[in-house]
Amino acid sequence: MDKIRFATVWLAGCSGCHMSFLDLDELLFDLADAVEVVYSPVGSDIKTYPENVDICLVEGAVANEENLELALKVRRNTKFVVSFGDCAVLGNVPTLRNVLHGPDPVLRRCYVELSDYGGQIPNAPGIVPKLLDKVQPLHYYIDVDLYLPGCPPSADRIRDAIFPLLRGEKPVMEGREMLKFG
Amino acid sequence: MATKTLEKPTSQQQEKDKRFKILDVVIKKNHCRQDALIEVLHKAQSTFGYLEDDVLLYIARQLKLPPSEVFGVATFYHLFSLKPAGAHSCVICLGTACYVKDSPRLLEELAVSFNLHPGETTPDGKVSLMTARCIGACGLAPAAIFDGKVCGKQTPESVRTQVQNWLEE
Amino acid sequence: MSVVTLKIDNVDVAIEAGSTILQAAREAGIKIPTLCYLEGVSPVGACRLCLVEIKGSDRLHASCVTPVSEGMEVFTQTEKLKEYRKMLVELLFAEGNHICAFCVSNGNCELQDVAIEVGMDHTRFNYRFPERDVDLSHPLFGIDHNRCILCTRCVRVCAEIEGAHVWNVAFRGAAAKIISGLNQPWGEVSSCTSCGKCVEACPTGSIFRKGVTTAEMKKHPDYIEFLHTAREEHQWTR
Amino acid sequence: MEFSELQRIAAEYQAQRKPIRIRYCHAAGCQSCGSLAVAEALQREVSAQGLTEEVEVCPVGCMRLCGRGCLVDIQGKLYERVRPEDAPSLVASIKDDSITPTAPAGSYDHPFFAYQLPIVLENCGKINPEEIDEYIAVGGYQQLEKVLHSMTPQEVIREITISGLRGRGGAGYPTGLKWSTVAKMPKTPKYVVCNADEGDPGAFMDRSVLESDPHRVLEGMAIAAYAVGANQGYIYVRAEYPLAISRLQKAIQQAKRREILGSQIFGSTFDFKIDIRVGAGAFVCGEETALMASIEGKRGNPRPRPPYPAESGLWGCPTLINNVETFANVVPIIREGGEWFSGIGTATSKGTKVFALTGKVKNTGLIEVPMGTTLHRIVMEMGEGCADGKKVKAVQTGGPSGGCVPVEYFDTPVDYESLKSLGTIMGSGGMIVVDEDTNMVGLARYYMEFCRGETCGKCIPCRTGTVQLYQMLTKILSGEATEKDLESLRQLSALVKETSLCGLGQTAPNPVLSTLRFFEQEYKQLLKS
Repeated sequence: MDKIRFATVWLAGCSGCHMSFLDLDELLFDLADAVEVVYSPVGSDIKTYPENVDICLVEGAVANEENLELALKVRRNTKFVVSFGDCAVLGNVPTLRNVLHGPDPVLRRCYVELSDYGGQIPNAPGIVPKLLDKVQPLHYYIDVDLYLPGCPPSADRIRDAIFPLLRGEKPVMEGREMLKFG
Repeated sequence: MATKTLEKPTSQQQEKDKRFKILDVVIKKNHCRQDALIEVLHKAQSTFGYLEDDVLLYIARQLKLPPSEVFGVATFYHLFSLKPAGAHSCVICLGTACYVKDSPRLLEELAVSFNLHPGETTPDGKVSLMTARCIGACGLAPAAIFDGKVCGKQTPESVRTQVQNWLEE
Repeated sequence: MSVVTLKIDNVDVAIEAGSTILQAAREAGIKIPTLCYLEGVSPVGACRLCLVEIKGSDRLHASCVTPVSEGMEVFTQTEKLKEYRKMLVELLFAEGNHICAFCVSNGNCELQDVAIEVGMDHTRFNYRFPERDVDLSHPLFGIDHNRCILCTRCVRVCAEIEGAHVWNVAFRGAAAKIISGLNQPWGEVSSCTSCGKCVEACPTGSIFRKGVTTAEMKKHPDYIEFLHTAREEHQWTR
Repeated sequence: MEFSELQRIAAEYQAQRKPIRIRYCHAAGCQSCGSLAVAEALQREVSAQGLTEEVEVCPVGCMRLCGRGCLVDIQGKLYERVRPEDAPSLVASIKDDSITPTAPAGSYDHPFFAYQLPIVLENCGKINPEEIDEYIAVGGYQQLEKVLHSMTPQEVIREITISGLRGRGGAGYPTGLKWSTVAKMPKTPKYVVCNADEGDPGAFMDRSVLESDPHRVLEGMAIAAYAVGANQGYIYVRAEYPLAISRLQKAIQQAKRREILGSQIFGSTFDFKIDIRVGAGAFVCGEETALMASIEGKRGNPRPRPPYPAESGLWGCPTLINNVETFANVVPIIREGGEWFSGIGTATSKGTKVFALTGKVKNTGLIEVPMGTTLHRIVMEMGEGCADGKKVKAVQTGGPSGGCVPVEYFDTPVDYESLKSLGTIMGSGGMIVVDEDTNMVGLARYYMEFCRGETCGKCIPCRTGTVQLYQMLTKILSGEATEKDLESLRQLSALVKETSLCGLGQTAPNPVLSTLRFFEQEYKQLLKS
């Protein structure tokens, strides 16, 4: 049998969910036995999101055009998308900028007002992706098959969510252990 | 959040300001009853033009109500305003009959011509624009109220002309 | 005192006449989620989480304000109720700016608990991202309106138990907001006794004690119940 | 004050009248068309033509065909769209048949009037609402006198019960049952409240009644107070109706002066006082528990029921709340008997109903028809369809709490049950006609925008649900929505309807559900493929 084509994606998040993923520790060996990691900031060097992915964990909210493009691609190329962690599920910390009304005040605050001297807003075309008007959770833009909340989700929670998936079962997302936000 | 003064208005201030006396009349007429709060706020609104903090505080003291309650009630009802209004008022009715007869276009016209939106007053303080849920003049839709006078069958042009005339006063 | 008997989720319950369905359910060990309800202050029936179905009625009833009656058959966990409760919690999350990750009450929050209880894993509704402020003018406490769910427990506890009337709801609808005094900074409201009851009453991390950081704010809403009972029964120890 | 006194006032008043009367409407609608200037011109002309001895110009209440104001009636001839410059020819035509007045002539034979059965509006457009003696001259306050001297409270309630009268505010609760519940409450004091917070956009029946015949409402309230044992009444009027407020104030003053309100009315032991409470712009205050909170000077937040106002209302006391039109029906029921009233209308809905017919309809105005009249008769015959040759698409009843009835269902008789079966409600009586150009999704969003702005914010589903529903409808209108959004719209509508605390939230999704039911195609056409 072919191995499950497995990916993880990192959008607007702190990478904490990926760190927690790595906390699976020795279970990573079991995972490695079951899957082929085809795309992941922590498990693969491939730079473009491939086709025919079976399962993808998406960390982070959608904050800029690059995030959005990748999210749409993930959906197109993936059978089962997991919204991975509070930023993907709820928007969480990245959405704090939304109350500032659009990207311009955010960039000004960040790069001009808070700079020690000579602040300027980075604008190199093709390098700095354009910020979207509002940061949104992943499911605002694409259909999501499973929500895995937590900031970050604990390694145990990740285990209890993804190992059933590998067996082709839907994990039971119930109770404090599996659902608590934060 | 603006800091607010909490001193009781001194007797001198009150003497200066006869308007507090007008308020006192209504309060006395209602025997300082707390259920008269809305009546008193109506009077305050018409006497002072809007409900300033010191007015609200004065009412709270006279009716022996917590300031939080007075503020809560004053901000619940559309007709009470915490901000001063313009010299002239234009109210566009957005009742259903007016709506199906295109009253939103009247608002669009004012937004385009004068950059005036509901709830706003022109920078020169001359005209305030408000909307009403329904003024009951549905037979004459779309309707507007110019300085208290109900005018039926309005068009974007007629509304613009009226506001223009006020601005040129 | 007369007693009525009723069935809640097919369990027979006997309780004093005049009690509410919620009281009866709690006595029978049946859990109905609540947010605006707080033992010790008057119920307002506003959060709608405690809605139940009653046999013979085509409406849903808020169990915190509906009195029991003889022979009543109550259902607290039908599929419809479960779905509605979940949607209500989702609506709350979409309404404010609830970011558990760095909230003082993370892990000790009734909103978070209710979300778990109803099985909410995300919200289907669009976030509103309202612009709300934080008031830190009080020397001991703070209020973060981003986390407020307008349950009015602070308003009621301050008015009904402390008698200080610091809080009220101002404005209306989507703009409704908890205010202190004349919409002043909390620290400037002279009637505040700094008793801290609102802090204990607040179900979320909206009202908190200064100096606590993420997940450190423990709340004791049962303290309000204790105060209320103590007054009624002259039993001043817990 | 005694009965003979009433008769004396009536007789004296009649004796003073001049033989020829020019009646002009001075209710709010015609006033805003300049009816006061018309009246002045008419008066001037009467003097100029030397007719002051025999002709008088009389201000009267609403003459119903509001869309064609100013309305003037000269000896049973109706004139429409009268302007001050029409006065000379109008006055001259009184004496000289050969003169044709310049104002367009209307006709009472027109279906708009012919199908009406004025019971509530029997005095509207006939008497001067600012003059109590005119009301007395048409038999006013005789029923109150009769009730106080020859009927027990139980007999009054029985008569109302027999009549089958149901609440005209919208929900249609049996009035007799409500009265008898309040009457049986042991606790005192009791209160009678008249709900005149007519907030539905597009409805102005109550305003017209208050502006045209305020004493009838006062008399109805006094009879109700006697029946339930109350001594204090409140009329809660919305501030948007200044003319209605001033006429009510005047009416109460006059009634007090005539000792019809106050202590020991008509020499009986019954005392009754009425105070006016003016709203301040809050639609939700039409909901009875919110209305009571507002009368008590509080935020207009509804509270859960039970307890119902009949048991625990104003200040925790038993309170009878009825709407203006309900109270206005009391006098004719007492006068003619409950049996008479129950002979009008349908099996479950008795009497007549006043509707405000507006929107894209040729004849806009106020109509009073027997319950069971079909929508076709109302909209197509009385209203004559759309003015500009457009096709009528539907009629919206019940305002933001109601729904629309498409033209295919116009053979529906208008009564509480039939409208309910079509997913709408009778409501207070607003009927807004929409034509083929009206976008029904846009109309649904209009109502949601209304509810979003009017929700008090107390309960979660109404406070947050209306905002979300509004956003969903906006998304659909912008062409960005998918089938999934339509499903969410349905789900959320069901939630708000079933879980909201008060009537505002419980009915807020109705316009959405109703347009989804009859005009789903319009929603589907807007979806992204």
